[in-house]
Amino acid sequence: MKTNYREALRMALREALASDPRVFLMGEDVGRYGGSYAVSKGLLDEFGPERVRDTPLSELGFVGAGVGAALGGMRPIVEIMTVNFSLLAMDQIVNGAATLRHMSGGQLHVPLVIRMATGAGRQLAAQHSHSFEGWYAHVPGLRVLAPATLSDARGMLAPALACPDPVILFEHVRLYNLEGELEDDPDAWRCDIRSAAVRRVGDAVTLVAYGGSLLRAMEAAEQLSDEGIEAEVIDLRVLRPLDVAPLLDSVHKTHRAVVVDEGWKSGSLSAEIVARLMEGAFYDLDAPVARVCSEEVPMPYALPLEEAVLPQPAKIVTAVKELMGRK
Amino acid sequence: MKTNYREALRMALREALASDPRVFLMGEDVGRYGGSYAVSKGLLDEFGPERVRDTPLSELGFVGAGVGAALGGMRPIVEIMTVNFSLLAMDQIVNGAATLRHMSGGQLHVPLVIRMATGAGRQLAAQHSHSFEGWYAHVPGLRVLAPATLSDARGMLAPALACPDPVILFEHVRLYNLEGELEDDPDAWRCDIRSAAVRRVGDAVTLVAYGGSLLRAMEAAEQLSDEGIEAEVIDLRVLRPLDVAPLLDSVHKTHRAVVVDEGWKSGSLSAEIVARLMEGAFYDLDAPVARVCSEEVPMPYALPLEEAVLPQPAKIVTAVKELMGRK
Amino acid sequence: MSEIAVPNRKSSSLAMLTHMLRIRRMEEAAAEWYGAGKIRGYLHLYIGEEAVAAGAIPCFGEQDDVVATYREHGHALVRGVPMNSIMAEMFGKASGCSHGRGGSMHLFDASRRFYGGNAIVGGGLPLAVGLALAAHMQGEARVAACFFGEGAVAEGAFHESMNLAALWKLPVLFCCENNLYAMGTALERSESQTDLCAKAESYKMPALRADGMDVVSVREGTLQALSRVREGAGPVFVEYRTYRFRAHSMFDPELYRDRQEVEDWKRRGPIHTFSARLKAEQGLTEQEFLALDARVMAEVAAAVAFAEAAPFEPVSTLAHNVVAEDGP
Amino acid sequence: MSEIAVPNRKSSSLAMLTHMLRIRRMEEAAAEWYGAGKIRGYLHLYIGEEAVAAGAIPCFGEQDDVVATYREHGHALVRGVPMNSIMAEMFGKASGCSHGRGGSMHLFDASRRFYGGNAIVGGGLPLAVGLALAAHMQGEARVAACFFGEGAVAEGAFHESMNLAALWKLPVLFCCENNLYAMGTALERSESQTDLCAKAESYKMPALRADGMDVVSVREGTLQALSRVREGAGPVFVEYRTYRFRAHSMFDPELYRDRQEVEDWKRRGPIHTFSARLKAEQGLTEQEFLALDARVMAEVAAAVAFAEAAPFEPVSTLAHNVVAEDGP
Ligand SMILES: Cc1ncc(C[n+]2csc(CCOP(=O)(O)OP(=O)(O)O)c2C)c(N)n1
Ligand SMILES: Cc1ncc(C[n+]2csc(CCOP(=O)(O)OP(=O)(O)O)c2C)c(N)n1
Ligand SMILES: [Mg+2]
Ligand SMILES: [Mg+2]
Repeated sequence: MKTNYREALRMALREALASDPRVFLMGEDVGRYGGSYAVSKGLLDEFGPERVRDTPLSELGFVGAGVGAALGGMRPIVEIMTVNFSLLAMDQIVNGAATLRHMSGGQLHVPLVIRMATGAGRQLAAQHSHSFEGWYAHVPGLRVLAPATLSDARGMLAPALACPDPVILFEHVRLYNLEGELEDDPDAWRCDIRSAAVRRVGDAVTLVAYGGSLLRAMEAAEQLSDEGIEAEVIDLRVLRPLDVAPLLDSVHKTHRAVVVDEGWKSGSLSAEIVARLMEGAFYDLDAPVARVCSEEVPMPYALPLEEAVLPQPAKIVTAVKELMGRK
Repeated sequence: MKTNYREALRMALREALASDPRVFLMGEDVGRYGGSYAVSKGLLDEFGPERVRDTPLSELGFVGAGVGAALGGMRPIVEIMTVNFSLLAMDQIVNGAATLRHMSGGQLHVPLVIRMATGAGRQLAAQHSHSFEGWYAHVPGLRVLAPATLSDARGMLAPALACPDPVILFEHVRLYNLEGELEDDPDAWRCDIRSAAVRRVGDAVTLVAYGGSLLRAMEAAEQLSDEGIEAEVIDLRVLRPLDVAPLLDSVHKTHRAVVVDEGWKSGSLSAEIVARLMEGAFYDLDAPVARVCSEEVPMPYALPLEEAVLPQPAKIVTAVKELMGRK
Repeated sequence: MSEIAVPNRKSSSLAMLTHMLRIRRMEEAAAEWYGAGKIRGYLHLYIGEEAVAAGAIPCFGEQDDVVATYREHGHALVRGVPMNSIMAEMFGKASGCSHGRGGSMHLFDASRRFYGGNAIVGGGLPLAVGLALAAHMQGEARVAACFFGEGAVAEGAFHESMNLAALWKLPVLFCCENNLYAMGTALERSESQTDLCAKAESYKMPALRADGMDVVSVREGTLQALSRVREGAGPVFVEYRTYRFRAHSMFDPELYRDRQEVEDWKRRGPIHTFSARLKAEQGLTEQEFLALDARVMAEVAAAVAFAEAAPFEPVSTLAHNVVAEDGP
Repeated sequence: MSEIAVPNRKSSSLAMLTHMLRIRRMEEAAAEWYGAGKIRGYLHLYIGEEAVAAGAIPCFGEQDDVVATYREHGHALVRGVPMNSIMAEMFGKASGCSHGRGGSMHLFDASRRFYGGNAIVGGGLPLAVGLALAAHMQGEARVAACFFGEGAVAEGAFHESMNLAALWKLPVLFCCENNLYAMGTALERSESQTDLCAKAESYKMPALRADGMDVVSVREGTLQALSRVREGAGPVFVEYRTYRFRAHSMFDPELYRDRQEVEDWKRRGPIHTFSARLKAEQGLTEQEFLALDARVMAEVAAAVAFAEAAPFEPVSTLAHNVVAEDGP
């Protein structure tokens, strides 16, 4: 079926709401407005205002209420409009959801799913464009997902809801309109939330990416291919816990890697990937692992500046060529 | 003069309050209670309740008020009791203080100092013991400091207040009672907030640490010395922007490095240090850079468990020996 | 506070009318250029609510501080930020008031003590408290004016800021622009207590209400509130009842309210009702009105031309203005 | 709500007295063992405030949810968590109610729907709202009882939670333990409006006040509030006026209040006033009282012995209970 990322997310939400009465969706403007990015459009009519629940502007409060509802036996899906706003709720997520199982000696668990939009590319400037996935991926007790394909947009919600731990699901804003083919057979998109995936096979260099950066890495790989360089592209998919085995396997073959990450370079998730490669693949490496990340500035509004901040395919291509000693 | 870390911080606060009428200290219980960790004890009597200002329990509000007061021409020092509570104020710091200069095209600046306690070691469990320094060090627009010596506790505040950017100053809870000698001559502790420092010279391995981990690294270095391994110990001091030159110089000499970080390993600042060494010292390295960090669990209360979580000297020693192929 | 007499000086009335018209025409142009792809990102139009900025902002002096939200074109304009630099900012250009770094949601003008331009709902309230705290500690008489939508009232930041300001008796004027919706969420679906003035009382803060569709009511209410703040009694809360005629942003399909409601409010549109009143009571002629509108349209056209012609900041400057260039 | 008749059934009075004594004696022992270094970290004693937990907690049924703070030994105990497992938790032992992972500030007992044990001031309020939301959506009659100190009222979390609960008419009983201080900060230095019930009204939430030094007043007030919640009208706010006799935590030099104030409140101590009343009105004899106290002391001594003898969780289990063992 021809569809897009947004529709794929909505199908997953609809299925979840239809199949489990404990599931409900809660967040700012998920109902009457149809969702800030129109993901939940139509679901209010289908499931009613109790289960597609508009909240006031109270990120800390309704995320915390999601934690409580999960403790109380529900399976809440909480939407936070944008990762920047999630900072308002960070206490409930990091000090609350992530710790309760441990602090209680394993008595409690928090089967909560938090969805949020992340990333740049729509000229939304310095309070709507960042990528804090790496921060959440730092926190023991959380599981963190970054669906980068239609298939993962469709498939990741179900295992996230089945998981007894809090799961954070990042939807990159540039992906919502991504179009493509989604198999009708559920087996094609049914997935685990444990493993990284090889999205393109190659032997010259390993490109590691996730979320909105996967497309850029794939585009760079195509350009490199034109020049005879076959890149292997790995989509992390799961940002916590990291599945490093496929990365190590790949680097064992390619001996070179470039990590692509839309986070600001210093302290982004890319650093952890580099560290894992240092730890697990040092003797396989023919050259230092390179990183292509966002420039370290709050996101500027103007289009040429925003474009200059982001880890564009051209930068990835350049980084790979430098690594290979080409040009 | 014989003194301790807490006293050194207080001397710096007193000097700042006495020398600049724009400076004031604000936070929960900084006044009548004397400060949660007794850092500001006595300052209320000296400077009065306007300038040593107790706040209600409103982290988001009073940190934001600090940002506004800085915009309005003051030089606020805002104390947040513990880094875990700073998550409540993260929006004002990350979306606010850090972005205003950029979003306004350089018109505004936020000369704000935020002090907070960080780290574990007092059995305060999973909502009072973490280390999120690395998160703040990720944010363009902020400057992040980690005084780990009496001298830096005494010296860092003045340049932080003189700096026109928001500065975050982390005080590790295990350091407050650290005793030692502080020179009477201010030149001995007057310092910059740009550079890392070599705290111990050695040629066998480079240990990189900051804040509460510096002592552990020094202790490990002494133990290693007993076995004939001379470690060079580098104190990062400034977590953003990172001063990597001394690290690269050191590794150029030692060919081996271990990074010590009290943050949970995945995605901690240690990962960024490893990445910088990958980028800048790959061909100098005889072995992969190793990391000794906190175990990835919310901090448990029980003493043996808390001790097992932390990057103890013994673990550092073991990591170094593994790196050197010893034992 | 209903029906307040129109100030007799026709000139001051004309000034208010002019402010409203300038906002309206500037934003109509912005919407057009958004359609043309020259303005991007989020664009939140103030159309319908002009009476609030036009009536309130001129009450504050040069020394006062003004904090606003992402729906702040009108506030910036009335505060004196040149239309050229606002338009250029929306176009993302170097001559914009934030050099193109901010865009529509982040207009700033330090020289006019206009502190933006905050796109975190509720995020400006603590800033205003801090600005007022600075004034208070410096012994200066300035007041911090803080504009925000009724949606922000549900945020913790509102609560903490109201309490801090009231507790410390700081000179803040909390200006709540109640346009009944926060994106698609109607007030009664976001607040158990929809009487917002009743909330102010829970902080022991005086509150009053003005008709946000009537520029004179806005002005009178603001002046009255401001004089109490200037007396040093602490903060005051003002609720302006208003309505936005356009969608929340350019992406909003407006599923949450019906056209009739919008049409009903439009009949109370602040510009046509006030100009009618000026015609009836102060002898404003249709010709004068048209001439004014033509002048405003010309200003807007010039601003667009200016914005179009202006350059972007060069990519080589990308990393500027992140921290101080000269370092610590 | 002053002077309410003591329930005539002596047994129920004795139960309340027993709860208070058990809390008091358990905490006295905790303080002692803190001094001996067996209990570490922060230890927040409830001594002086026992009437609140003893009067309020038994009002709730088994099906109800209870959320508390870091000052929750009393709540846990009255809720039925065995003293052994509370004491062992403070000692950090494996047989503690949180297996030694939580400590004094993080007591949990899922089987008794006791949700701790939250050391983020205000952090428990959204949880209680969520628990009540779950009950509401499941069509179950249970109520979420949420205990918090008056210091939490300044937090944004309080505001957002009160509004959500009132807006959605959820079965939450907000139990505010107003002991006049948040660490060293007196209520009048943290709230512009010190009448906390007035705040509830700003959410259109019914509020009532009980004498937190009088276990009967607490019980009556709680029952009255609870019956309104059970009627389905939404949340209710109860303020218990109380006082802590000890320092905030074991690190507190108590610079912020004078001894006389503490002494004055001690004269209203909930245990000796209530036992005096039982003696005067219900024929409790001194001998009976002493026998009760002796039984309680024996229970405490046994709990300490249990806690001392218990093992720590082995370091090999360190990484357990971070996420589900069997994975997603
Ligand atoms: C903290 C936060 N949450 C959500 C948003 C998304 N958002 C932007 S404007 C808006 C509605 C705000 O409504 P209101 O405060 O009434 O102002 P209005 O837009 O009506 O002027 C929302 C939800 C945001 N910008 N910040
Ligand atoms: C968010 C947060 N800020 C600060 C603290 C530190 N702290 C712990 S208890 C306390 C006082 C709380 O007072 P109150 O709510 O009145 O409860 P009480 O201790 O009087 O029972 C403070 C400031 C904290 N734990 N969490
Ligand atoms: Mg609104
Ligand atoms: Mg209290």
